[in-house]
Amino acid sequence: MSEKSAAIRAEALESLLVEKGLLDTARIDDVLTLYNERVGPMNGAMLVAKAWRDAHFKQQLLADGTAAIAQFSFEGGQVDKLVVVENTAEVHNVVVCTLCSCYPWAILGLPPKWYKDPAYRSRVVREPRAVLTDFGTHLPAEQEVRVWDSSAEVRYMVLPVQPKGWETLSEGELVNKITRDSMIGVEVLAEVAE
Amino acid sequence: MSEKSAAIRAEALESLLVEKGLLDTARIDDVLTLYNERVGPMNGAMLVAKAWRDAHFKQQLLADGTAAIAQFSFEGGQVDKLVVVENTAEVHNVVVCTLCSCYPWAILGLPPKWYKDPAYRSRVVREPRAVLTDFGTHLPAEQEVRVWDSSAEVRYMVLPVQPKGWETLSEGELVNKITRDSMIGVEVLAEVAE
Amino acid sequence: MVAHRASVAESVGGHLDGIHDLGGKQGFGHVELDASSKEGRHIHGFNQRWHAAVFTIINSLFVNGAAANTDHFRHSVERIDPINYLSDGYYGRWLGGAETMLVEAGLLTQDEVNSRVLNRGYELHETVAARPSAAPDLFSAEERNFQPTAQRLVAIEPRFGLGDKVTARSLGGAGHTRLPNYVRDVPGQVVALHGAWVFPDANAHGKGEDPKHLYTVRYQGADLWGPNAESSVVLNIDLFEPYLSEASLG
Amino acid sequence: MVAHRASVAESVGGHLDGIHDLGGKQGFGHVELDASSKEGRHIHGFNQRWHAAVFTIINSLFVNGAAANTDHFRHSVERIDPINYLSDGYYGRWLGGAETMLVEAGLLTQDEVNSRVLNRGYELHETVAARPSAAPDLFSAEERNFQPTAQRLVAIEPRFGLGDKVTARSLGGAGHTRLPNYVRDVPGQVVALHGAWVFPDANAHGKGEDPKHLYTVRYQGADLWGPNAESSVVLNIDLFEPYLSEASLG
Repeated sequence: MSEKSAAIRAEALESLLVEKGLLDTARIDDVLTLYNERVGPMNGAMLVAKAWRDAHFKQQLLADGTAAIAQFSFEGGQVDKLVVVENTAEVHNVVVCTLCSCYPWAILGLPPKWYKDPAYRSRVVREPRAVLTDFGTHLPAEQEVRVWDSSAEVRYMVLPVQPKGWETLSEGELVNKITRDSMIGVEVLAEVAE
Repeated sequence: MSEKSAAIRAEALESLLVEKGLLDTARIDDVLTLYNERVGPMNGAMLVAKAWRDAHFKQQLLADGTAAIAQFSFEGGQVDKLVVVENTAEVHNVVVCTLCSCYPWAILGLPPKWYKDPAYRSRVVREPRAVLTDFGTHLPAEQEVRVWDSSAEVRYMVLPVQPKGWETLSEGELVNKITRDSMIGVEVLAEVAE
Repeated sequence: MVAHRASVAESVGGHLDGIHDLGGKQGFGHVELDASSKEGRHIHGFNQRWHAAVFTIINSLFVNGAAANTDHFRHSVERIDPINYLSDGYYGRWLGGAETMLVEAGLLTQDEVNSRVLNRGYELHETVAARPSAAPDLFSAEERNFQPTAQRLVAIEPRFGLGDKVTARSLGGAGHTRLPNYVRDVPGQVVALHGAWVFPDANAHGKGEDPKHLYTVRYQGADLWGPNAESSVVLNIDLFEPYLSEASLG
Repeated sequence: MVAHRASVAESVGGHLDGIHDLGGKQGFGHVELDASSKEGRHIHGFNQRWHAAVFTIINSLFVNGAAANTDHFRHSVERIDPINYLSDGYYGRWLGGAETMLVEAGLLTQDEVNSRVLNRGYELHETVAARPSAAPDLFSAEERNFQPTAQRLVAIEPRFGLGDKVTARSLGGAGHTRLPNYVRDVPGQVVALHGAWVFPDANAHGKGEDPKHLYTVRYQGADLWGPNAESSVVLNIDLFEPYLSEASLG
């Protein structure tokens, strides 16, 4: 099915459901607004920034992610259980869902297209080091790679390593620098602030 | 790729190869003639008919199929080793190639389309009884089903059960009644001659 | 072809071993990055209005009763034709799943959908992902009350503990499961216990929530992919207790 | 798109676990019979002239040296894009494999093929199955001397005998193999010895014929497909000795 045909088919289904009173078009606008404005990787970035600046919060986030984020009332989809895994010099973590495209929506927003494509889903469990090079990410051979396949309702987020030179930035400044891909685990944040 | 595009692409390749002297168009006509006229299931049917009428040949065919068919100089592709498996009241055999579409060309000709399609290749190793019902073939629960997956260069042919009432037919008459599908093992020959 | 495809009997497959089970499969090429990865986190949200429409339609399924639960919905996506599954993209797959569920629940008929898409210029040669089953109604109206797939309290103690060696085996049959092929029959080790959760293999098929203990199981790359595996790679995956047995020795 | 696709590095996959490994996969629907099955044996031969053209082109590859051997050719078919593999049909897959081999052998360039198909009215939106690799030249000119993949005499005795219990395990890596996924890690029993044969896993990759003993191994349906398998089904498959080890107990 081409993109054009898929769009026609989606709109046809929408019109039928609206006519039958099974769907309210206004809800589509709500969904657009919600994910375009309020739900996105800035939420995860805020958690990371806070963890880097607040040792107690970091400890909470790693010990029980679900409890640690309860205070923020994130919208955008349930995260029944959040597990945050920490990158270190010894260990690099990367997240996937091989069976579908499970992803911590409330924390990171909508998943990128590549996260949902067969290339990433098939290959990152088998050759994570090679796949990361597709993202320009080259890991040292001695660093252990831990892949997390989100096969149940537990959702995973990566706590990236804070680059040298970022220690003096405020949480607000950090939120603008922490990328979505670093929280999925396919990117290592640049050591030099732009 | 649509059927039309595939035909264009095949003809484009053909024309390039002919121009470069890497292919002779006359060979395509030879291939058409060979498989349309001389190589086909009538060769396998001849073996089956002979086995039904000649107990010594049948014993040879089941003990060493390769040696038993050497006398016939079949054309149409190598059969390095032929194994003939016999259907009985207790055992029904069926042949597949899950990895590609290996098939005893010299004995049965070109494989049917369904033999090469994903539906048959994926499913007959897992649910042979159910798949055989797609062919209208219903096996008794007490009959063992033996599936042969042609994963190397050994090629398999099924020796079907001779239906009651066919005992008086000549080998020549039988050849016209023995179907290709019965020699792949997806069909049980009808007990009543038409 | 817009015409509804032949229905698929239960024996043809739920999709325990369907095309969606992509882990470890080869041949899908390199990851194709989009602008959101090239230009950082500032690009997010929907690229196309129809993506948001499909997203909203999916949400509506849990309200109007077409989808009984998330597992039921996921299973509808797994049942789309393999070629469409690979070609249609994420929102295209969701669209196929939505159409399947709406037709199976009797909220729309396939004829209605077909006429409407043709009216709107759908091209006849395009294949259709949705394949509603001939006998789909696993769920009664009462059962179509959406409950989030989630943790549940159970009285039964977990069978395995931290550090236990386990092997996952397929439960067989045809249907939804969250046990991918690539970890089956390979020894792993329990590294986390998550309590009991709704069991997708039951919940997707109207057999109730049947909560089961959930574990994170860790596998060594070389155990999964053989001697040529990348070095120093471990794979963590969340698996339900019924998939697991004590790892056999050796 | 007619433009040649991105080349696929070796690490992206040969196709040990490619889309072609269809045994036991679910979701492909019912078998669609054609006239030759409905009307008996009298229909045979080629339906289309272009099928015969592709068939002849394939034969020519072994003469002009583009294909070194059958295993090398089979591997070229396994490397076509998964969507094309499922969509293009048998002769379409062969066509993709032929194009890959001709380009990789340097007998044609991708540009030549692209211009020619466009001249002949090929539609731009059609995907292309062939994906010649960037570094394909595993075979020297001398090695591209076609030898049928076949039985060879070897001095080494077979490791297993009739009745032995064996388990097949993946050799890992990326490349051609004749060990399908569905029998891996499941215990079976040797029921026939076939002598030594050219080993496809080596021969496809320019590593010589390396003949290995070949066995027919028998599996019980329930061992392969679990407790819900069809009753009284056995599966026989021909497996090369390097795949096999003594079955572990239990």
